[in-house]
Amino acid sequence: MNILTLWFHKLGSPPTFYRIAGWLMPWCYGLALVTGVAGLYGGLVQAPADYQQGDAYRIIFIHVPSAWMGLFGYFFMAANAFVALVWRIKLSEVLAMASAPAGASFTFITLVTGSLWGKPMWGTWWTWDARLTSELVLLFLYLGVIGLYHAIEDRRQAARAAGFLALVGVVNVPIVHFSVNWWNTLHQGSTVRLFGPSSIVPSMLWPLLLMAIATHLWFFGTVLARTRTGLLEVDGGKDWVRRIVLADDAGPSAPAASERSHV
Amino acid sequence: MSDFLAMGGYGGYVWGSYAVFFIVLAIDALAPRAQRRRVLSELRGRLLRRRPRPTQVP
Amino acid sequence: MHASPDHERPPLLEARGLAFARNDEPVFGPLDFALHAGEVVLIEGDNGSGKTTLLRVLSGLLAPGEGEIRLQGEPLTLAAIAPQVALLSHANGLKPELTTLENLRFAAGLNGVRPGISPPTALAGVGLSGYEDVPTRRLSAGQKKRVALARVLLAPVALWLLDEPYANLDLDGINLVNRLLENHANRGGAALITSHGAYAYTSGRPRSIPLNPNAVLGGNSSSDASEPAASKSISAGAAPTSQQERVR
Amino acid sequence: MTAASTWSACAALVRRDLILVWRRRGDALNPVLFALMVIALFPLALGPEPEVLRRIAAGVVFVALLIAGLLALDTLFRSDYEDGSLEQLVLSPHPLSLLLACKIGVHWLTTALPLIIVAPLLGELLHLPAEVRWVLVGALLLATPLLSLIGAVCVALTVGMHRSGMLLALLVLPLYVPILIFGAGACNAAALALPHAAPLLWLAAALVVALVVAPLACAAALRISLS
Repeated sequence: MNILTLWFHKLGSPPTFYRIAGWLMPWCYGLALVTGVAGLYGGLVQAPADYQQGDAYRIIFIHVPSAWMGLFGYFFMAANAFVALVWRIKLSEVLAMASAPAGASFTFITLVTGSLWGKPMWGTWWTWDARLTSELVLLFLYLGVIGLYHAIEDRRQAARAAGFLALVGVVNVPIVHFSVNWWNTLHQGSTVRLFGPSSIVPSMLWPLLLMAIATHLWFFGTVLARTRTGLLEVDGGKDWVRRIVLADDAGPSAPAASERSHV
Repeated sequence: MSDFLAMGGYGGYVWGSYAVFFIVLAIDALAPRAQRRRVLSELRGRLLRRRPRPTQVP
Repeated sequence: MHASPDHERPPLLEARGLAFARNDEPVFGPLDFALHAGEVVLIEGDNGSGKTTLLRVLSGLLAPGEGEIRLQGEPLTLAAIAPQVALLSHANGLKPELTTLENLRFAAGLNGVRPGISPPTALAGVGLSGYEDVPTRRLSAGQKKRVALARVLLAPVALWLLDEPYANLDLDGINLVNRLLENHANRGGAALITSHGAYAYTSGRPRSIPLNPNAVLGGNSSSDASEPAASKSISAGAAPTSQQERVR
Repeated sequence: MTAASTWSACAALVRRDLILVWRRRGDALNPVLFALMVIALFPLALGPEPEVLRRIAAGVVFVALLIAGLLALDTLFRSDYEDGSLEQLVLSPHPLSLLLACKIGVHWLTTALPLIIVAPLLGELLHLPAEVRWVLVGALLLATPLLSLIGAVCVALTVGMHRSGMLLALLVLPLYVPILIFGAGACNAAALALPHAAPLLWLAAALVVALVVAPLACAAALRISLS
């Protein structure tokens, strides 16, 4: 076995990943906060108002990164589900299921902020264009995966079934987008463009990119947190989990000590 | 400052969006902690259930 | 009949370090045993001791968590085991709307039939001749069990996995099951059966080996003894004749 | 020992499922009745003006049939799971995907085909334009097998659950969206005298893919949920 596969093998073992995730998680959250604050400062204070949309466009600094994360989260989940189903890797099962709630949150934010942006801009909370419709379908797909995962008793079986559904859904998103596009050409009219013909200026671009980085980091932070819990659940009978549980047992009163002992 | 809060008349929409963003993400980050606590207590119960057996059964 | 099983050939079914866990809580195992042609082995255990799960793993419905199953010396795949196993589970696998004969004909169409037997003769073999055209839902629980046994009898397989074959049966039915098992063993088949032990083995002292962590039938497991299974055991009947006597 | 050929196993399965539907023939008309009731509600809610009804007719018929199919979907594996026949199918020596394809086929034949047959009638209740009628039937002939095949994969995933109704709808409906759009869209295009062959061809292409892939996916999903 060469160094790389050995390294992957080691990283893929639940206790190792649990430890690494525990170390990585605060960094993800911390850096997300730093870049997020910088991005918001740039977006809310520094960037000028748009000549067409006024200040309402400032919603895109959270809307667009959330939309990216909604899609990214789904593909991250589906990729992990694929690995989990083909190679039966426990860590991938847990990772896939950990990314579903985070992705669903971002998709939900996208829908709500998009609606809040659409009301002053288009004069309507909702329109059935391809982007909005596929985003809605994406949210339903997420909810289906989460619902299926929680409806099955055995954690590993639940992760496999829900992962399978995620894989079935992954072909659906582009098809929905395409079909709604076709449908709108049939009906004419309500197609709306998110961005006007004007290209985005740098003072708007860098806050957007910073926010994209921040949301990625936050996504991985929550995914790591959920993965840690998921690994404890899936490996419930193993010795390394027993040690963590017993260490935690010793001190809900002294959380710092227990944290140190298993991180 | 009030100009900043007013957002050129779109304050409700802009700040509403940001409120949703922060609330949802805060819930998303806090939920795993609650879940972790639940899983740990469940596992602890399982350990306690299992531990007495070797001592009590001869 | 083979009074002593034929040990020269690889065993019909062999489990090595077989274990199954749900949510990482062990259901049974690790378990080692071998089942030779001509043997009928009884798995004994309390409710919830994993007997049914063991049979489902051995039939290939569930993937084992650890260890391996070998079928005539070959490692198990689902495709390999399906044609060689007949499973009788708690759910009989019978359609209440169909008549007994229709149910058996479907099973015959699906799995094929053993030479020299047909759905009507199988039905007669379990003492249900005359019931050919009765919808299965009108039968009693014991009669349904007999139809399900007839389905097992039809299947052209060497290995029977019977989960609680004695349940719901009267004394006559219990004798019938034992007769079927004996004939099957004489043909060179083998069977693993579970029972609460209330009907089978009412007398005699069957060899009783703990299901967890030690082994059954000559295998030995090297697992740690951290958790002695107080209530779980697997018992092995050596040869069908002795079993027959014990039951009576 | 005589093993059954895969062909005769499939024939036995189709025969058994057809007999079962015949013995329970009272239930077989339920989807049709349901679709009829849904259709009847629309004029009551929207008013009897033929102009209004004509515009929505194709879409409403499509949605009614889709929901009726969704309700019938739950019965695909339900009784087989409960009485243990499903295990016997999984343990049979034949490819599970082929057996499941037979089951899905019989299910389509007995639930969707009656719906397609009454579809022109239902359209008539809503004053569906005559030139759209046959487009509707054609679109349904392509769309309903797709709905059955895709639905079967989701049913297989929820097969062991006690109350799977709402969850099943949640799993299935996002996957049904494109089929609905293309199917109903073709009818609407026909009503507007626009070209409508393209969406029908898309449906046909999707059906060909699903005929190959869905039984395999269904078998894999079933193995997961039976474990």
